[in-house]
Amino acid sequence: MILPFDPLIVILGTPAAAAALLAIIPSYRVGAWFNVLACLITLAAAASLFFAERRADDFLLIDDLNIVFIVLNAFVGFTTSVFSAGYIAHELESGRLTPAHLRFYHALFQVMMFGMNLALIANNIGLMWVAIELATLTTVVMVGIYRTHEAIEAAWKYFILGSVGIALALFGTILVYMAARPVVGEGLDGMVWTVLIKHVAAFDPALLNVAFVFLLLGYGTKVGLAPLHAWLPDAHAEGPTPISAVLSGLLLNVALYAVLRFKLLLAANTQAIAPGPLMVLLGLVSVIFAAFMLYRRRDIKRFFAYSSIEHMGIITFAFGIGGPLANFAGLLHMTMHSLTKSAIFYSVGHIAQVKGTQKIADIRGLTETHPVLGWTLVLGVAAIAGLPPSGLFMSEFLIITSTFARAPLLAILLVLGLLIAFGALLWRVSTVAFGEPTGSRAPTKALYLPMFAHLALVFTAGIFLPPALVAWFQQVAQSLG
Amino acid sequence: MIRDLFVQGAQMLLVLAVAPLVTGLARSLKARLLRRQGPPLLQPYRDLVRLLRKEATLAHNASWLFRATPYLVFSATWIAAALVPTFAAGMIFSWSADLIAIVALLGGARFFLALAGMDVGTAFGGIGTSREVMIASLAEPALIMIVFTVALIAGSTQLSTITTFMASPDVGLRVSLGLALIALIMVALAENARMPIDNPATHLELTMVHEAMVLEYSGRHLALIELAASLKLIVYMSLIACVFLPWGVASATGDRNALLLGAALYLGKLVACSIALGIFEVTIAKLRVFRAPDFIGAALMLGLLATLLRFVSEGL
Amino acid sequence: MNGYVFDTAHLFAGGLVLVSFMMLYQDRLHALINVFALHAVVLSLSVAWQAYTQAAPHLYVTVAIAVAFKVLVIPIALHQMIRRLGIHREIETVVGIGPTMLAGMGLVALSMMVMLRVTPEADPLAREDLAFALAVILLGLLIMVTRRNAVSQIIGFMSLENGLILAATGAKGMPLVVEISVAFSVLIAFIVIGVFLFRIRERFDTVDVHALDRFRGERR
Amino acid sequence: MASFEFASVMSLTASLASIAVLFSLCVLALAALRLKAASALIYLSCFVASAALLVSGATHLFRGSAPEALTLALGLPWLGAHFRLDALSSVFLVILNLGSASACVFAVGYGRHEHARGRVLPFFPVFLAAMNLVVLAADAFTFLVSWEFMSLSSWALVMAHHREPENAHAGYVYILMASLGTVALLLAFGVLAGATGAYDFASIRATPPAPLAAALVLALVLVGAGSKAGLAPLHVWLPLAHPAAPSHVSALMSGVMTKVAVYGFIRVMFDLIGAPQWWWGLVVLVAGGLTAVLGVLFALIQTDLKRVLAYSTIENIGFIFVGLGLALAFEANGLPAAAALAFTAALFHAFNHTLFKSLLFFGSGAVLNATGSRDMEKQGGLIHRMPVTAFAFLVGCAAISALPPLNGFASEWLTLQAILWSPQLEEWPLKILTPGVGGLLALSAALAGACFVRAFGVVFLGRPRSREAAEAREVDPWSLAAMGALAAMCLIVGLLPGFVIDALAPATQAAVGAQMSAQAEIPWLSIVPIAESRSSYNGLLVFAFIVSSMTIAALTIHWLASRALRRTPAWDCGFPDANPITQYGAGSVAQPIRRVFGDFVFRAVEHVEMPPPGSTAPARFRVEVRDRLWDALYKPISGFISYASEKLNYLQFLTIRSYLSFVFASLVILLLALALWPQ
Repeated sequence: MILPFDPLIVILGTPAAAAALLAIIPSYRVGAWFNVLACLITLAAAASLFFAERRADDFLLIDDLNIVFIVLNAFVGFTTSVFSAGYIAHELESGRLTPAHLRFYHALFQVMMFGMNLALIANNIGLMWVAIELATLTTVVMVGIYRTHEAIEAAWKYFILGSVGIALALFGTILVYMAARPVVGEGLDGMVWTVLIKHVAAFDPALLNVAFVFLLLGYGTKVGLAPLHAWLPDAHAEGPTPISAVLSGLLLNVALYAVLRFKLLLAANTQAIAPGPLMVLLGLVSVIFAAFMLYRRRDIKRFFAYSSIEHMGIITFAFGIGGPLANFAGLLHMTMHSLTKSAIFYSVGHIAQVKGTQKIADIRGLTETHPVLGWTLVLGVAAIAGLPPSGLFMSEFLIITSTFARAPLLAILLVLGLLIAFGALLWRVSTVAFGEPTGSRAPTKALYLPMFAHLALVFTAGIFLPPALVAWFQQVAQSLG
Repeated sequence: MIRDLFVQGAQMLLVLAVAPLVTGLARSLKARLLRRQGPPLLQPYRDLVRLLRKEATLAHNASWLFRATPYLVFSATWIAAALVPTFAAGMIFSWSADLIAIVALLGGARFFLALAGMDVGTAFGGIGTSREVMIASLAEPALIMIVFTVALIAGSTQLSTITTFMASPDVGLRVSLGLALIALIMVALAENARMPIDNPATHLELTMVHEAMVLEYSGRHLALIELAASLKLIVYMSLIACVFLPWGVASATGDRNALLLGAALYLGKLVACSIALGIFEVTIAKLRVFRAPDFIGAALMLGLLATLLRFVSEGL
Repeated sequence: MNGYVFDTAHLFAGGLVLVSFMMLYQDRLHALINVFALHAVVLSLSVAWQAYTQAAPHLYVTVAIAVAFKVLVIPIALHQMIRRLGIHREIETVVGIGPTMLAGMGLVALSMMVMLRVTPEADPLAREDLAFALAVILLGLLIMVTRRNAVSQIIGFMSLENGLILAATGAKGMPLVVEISVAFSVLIAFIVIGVFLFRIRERFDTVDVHALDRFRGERR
Repeated sequence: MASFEFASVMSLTASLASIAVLFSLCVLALAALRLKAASALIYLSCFVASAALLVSGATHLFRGSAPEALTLALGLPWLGAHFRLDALSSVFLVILNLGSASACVFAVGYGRHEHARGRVLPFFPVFLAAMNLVVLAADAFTFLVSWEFMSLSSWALVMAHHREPENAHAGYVYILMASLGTVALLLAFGVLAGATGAYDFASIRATPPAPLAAALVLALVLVGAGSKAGLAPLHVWLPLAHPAAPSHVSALMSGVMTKVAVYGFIRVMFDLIGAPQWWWGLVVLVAGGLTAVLGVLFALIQTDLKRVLAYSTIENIGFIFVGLGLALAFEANGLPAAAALAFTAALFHAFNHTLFKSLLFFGSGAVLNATGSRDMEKQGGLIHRMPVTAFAFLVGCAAISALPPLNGFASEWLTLQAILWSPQLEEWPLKILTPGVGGLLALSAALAGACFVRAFGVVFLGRPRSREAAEAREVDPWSLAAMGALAAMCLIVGLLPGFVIDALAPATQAAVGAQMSAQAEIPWLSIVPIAESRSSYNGLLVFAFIVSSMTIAALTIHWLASRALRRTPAWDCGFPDANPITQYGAGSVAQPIRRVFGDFVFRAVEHVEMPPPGSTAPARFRVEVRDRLWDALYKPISGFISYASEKLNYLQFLTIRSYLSFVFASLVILLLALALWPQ
């Protein structure tokens, strides 16, 4: 089908133009809704990608793999913008932000969306790198936007660790180019992914190996894999909640996408080391480490940030194991985690606003004082803990069963990590959502639609996945090897 | 058919009639051995009649359960007694309950008696009940283990079959049977509130078990309970007799002479058992309540050992 | 001709590693900044040599950027900042200078081991250049993790970037996009660091990252 | 043609439709929460759905239809959701829905007093639906989803009264153990399905695992199904969670959900995994025997009535597992008739346990409603105030204590008969351990009697120990109807066990490849497992004998002797008018048994604080009981987790430099690995 417009241009152009416009719109209300509108347009364009032809040129690329990410990105971006519109009004009232800040915030939001979309669409590994850095840097600023001690410290930590990650990833990128140069020749071709994947079998394996180590660690820092995770919990905890939602739901995915692309590259060269075991190792370490870290958390957003580390570990593990089942499960898990975790952050954002605290110990009996928020949180946590009928159960089912048949020990380690994390999640949710209520009982002006939409999707997916989606995921899973 | 029913009825009446006598026999023998004159042999009958005639008194808050229990206990015990072969095996209803069911029937009687002990809400009833259930909880499994041993030897849990098998020559002397016999005697003593465990004659508050449980009963209710206690004693004696001394037990379908001979031998066995009981009781001291589990526990272990031996080797 | 080209390139790359080592054993902030400026100078020379030998005039832009920012602007700014903040005391190191130097040697050996496994048929210039670049990067990281002072950490980071540029320029024919992005990232890095330093000074009295660490969200 | 096809899956379709109705009731409950009649409406609708499920299960069972199968386009996309109704499923469908239907009726009355309706009504139908789905599921994914759904909805129900810290703790332990179980089952299915992911039961059945893998499956299934059923040492959650839920839910959890777990075990071990090995039976047997004794011992010393019942559930589960273990052992030894006997005994006991445990939990719910407490030490004398409840509860107590002629005896009798077959087993370990297990069973049966004497005696008999108990009122007709119906069923099943055994025959045939001979044709409705000369039992006759001899005795005495009666104060050896507190209470009745087993099982320590002579301070007596298993197994785990998380937690408070050094270290390590990698 031929579309009357080029969706890629819309996907990239809308955020860029919106960022410029938002920087000059003075009214934060108009800004907020304009932000929503821009995200909606991006989402519509992203959805139209289903019908667009697959294509690749020197800079941009559309294939099955990245459509998954783009649509997810646009969708969560959109719901977050809706959530953010309600959220920031409250922040303004409570005086944590000023209208000037908000203008800045909205513009940056779109810059970040632009960066992430560009990273996903880029066919050029250099361009992808630039785009990811752009997205990272904007989130650094957003994390520090409250200008409290903690926020600045979190942003600083994020910035320093992120920059080192940037540097490592760049070195990896250079190495890939070096490996490609003798085969595909000098110039632009050496950085075009579609060209690289075609010729990668002839590349020098040793160079590719080193490159992958750097890329894995560089982008892995962004994914939040332990032990490179240190920025992640604080950045989630101290920034505005919409940003936490986007960080967990999207930015981590984008970084993971980059890792996946290079994994594909490496897997296609038979002499290079297998990338799988490295990813499995990092994934397992993340899962188990995050599981233990969950127990001593006192801040509810930091708590869920560690849960994101755990899930990124699971996804990395799944892709590391590979094979059609595990890859399918990894894709599914990633999608479901994005939806669920952002829904949780929406709910946590409202909870923190209404209770005036992020301390877990100060929030109790939520299902009593705020039934909708409380139960949404319970459902969200149940989903993220992998209880059915959430889609995460399906993906964990597939990961565990398929791994257990091939590498029992790995599966048992993974299961142990999952169980330990499960214990922490359920423990916390039972203190937060149940028990003798504390704190404010004031009604919230929360906009529930985004969370409901996310949770509805997640819970439907656990029971019924549309065959078209499945076929497409399977195809992608197949291509991931 | 009619004859079968008659034989069965005869057994039911026989046990009912003999039961107080056995109690009385043991009691007077004990007294004689202790150089006391003791009560006359027929004293239990007199007691029963007297009690039956008397007005029954009931505590204010006794419930219907308290009143129903004597009848239930009596009839359950009586049915058990009717189903154990006494002078003849293979009675018409013998297949309606096997040995396990008989044990369970006795357990049922105890269950309700123990409940009755708690019904009025006095401390003594509670003492009796709590001790009774403790003893029973060990004695009953011991009994089941004995049942296992016997059943494995005879290839059946049906008492009539067992009796017939035991009387046949291919049984021989077996270690497991010996163990089972000792265990059965120990259990019988415990279950019937006999000497090392309980003193049937005591009314010293803190040592009673059975008596404390039935402390609140009077009149006809007490009579039924006493009668049931005697019946229970006879059940155990019959059990020992038909399993370990099966000689002379007639077939229910056999001729009259065989039946009469069986009855006479049965009475003889009962007398022998009562004498043995009397002698045993005067030669032994009562155990403290919390030593009782050791005694019954030993019975349980013996029973288990007997079963184990059977499992391991057909010959033992 | 070729041997001469190689040797000169090696000289510069090796020089960069040497200057990195010099940075490792500095114990005064001012001196450290000066050595960093030297680092940038060597880098500029190296890049210029590459521009010349590869006949790639666009690399001169990189040279210019390096000279302008890393040799002049940043060191001067840092000197001023130190003076204004009054923190010219000694650099606090985590481990002694000696062990750090030893570790540095190890890292250089490691980068050689890793890079020399690359098949020699590949561009030998690139191969050895990469080994040196990797060494510079690792040494930069080492500076970052062994210094407690924020300014020296920033310098460590920038020396790391120098290593990146060395690698990028050594890669013959690498598209311009990379150089620009490198310069771009350094620019952004500096701006944001500046903003942060500004804010940090606004709220804390020192730029010692250690002081920042006192305000963690979850102090027990 | 289409109608014929429909007829061939009629029961299954009807069941699935009823389950769908149950799910939609959840939504209805949410919508109708504010209506006053919501509770009655929902429970009655649930009753109708359960009854429909019961009927479809029974229809399938009694018609002896061929297995019905359906696949819906749900669940795992390339697999679909497989459902299958065969003999085993239909047996469990009947068991489940008998319990659920009665629970619904009970809840119509009981639910009126519920103050947290919003936390019970929406989850109740889901819970019912999930349990039924487990039984019908025919692929690993659907099975596990339903299984976990069952856990989740029952967890929500346990958390209904979340304000009590105990309940929150109970819910937490419960959901943890439930997930452990699910994960174990998940791994088990992982082994069974193999790397290709053949998750439907038909393919699993077609490719039995290798011996070693099968052993792994056994271990995993024991953990998975055992943790849900309450097999020791995985039982720890059960006595916490079952009492915490509202009573009709407790009845479901104890009476019904544990049966779903048993079903899970049977489905895998008797159907999916292929021919058994002899030692599987041994493992299951020993686990069952130990569970039975442990459960009842703990039941004996509890003072919370519902907790007594929960521990007693553990005991009964032990009984069931002994039967299953025997069945496995017999099957492996090529003794199909014996296997059929043992298997039937296990199923029969599962069925019976549903009846009487539901009844008992209803009774405890009635007591809770009437006196506002589950503490046995606050009850007493309720037989006067709540005669009907008391009678029904008494029937339940007698049934669970295996007194003839009630149903509990029939199934325990069958189990003991099965044990008597075991000398025929070949293997020495089985020969040596089976009689020991038999002894354990006998011990636990006897202790169960003691336990329920105590439970009934303390709660219903004696004098009231609190004002609330003295003023208790009989509960509503709905609750009474539910209890009455179950009590009647306990009796009827006990009198006519042959019909139940015959009904179980198709399932037995499917599971162990043999069945017990038809019992309904035996004269006088006796049950004869093997041959009449070997053993037989006739509940009907025993009942008739007891009733008639009771009548004869009563009539004779009243006619010939005295019938006069006088009410007087209690004699009590002459102590006048003692305070109700002097009665034996829950703690004191258990004291002798606690002393006997105290050291070994409970590590019971009695603390007596006796004030000095002359002091008027009260003497205090306190018993401290510890669960050795908890101390030995769970304490170290939670200790390790808290230790490890405490140590790892330091990583949250490091400087940026330290975090950077992690990155640096990872980089160096990976590069080193690359450098040393053999080329």
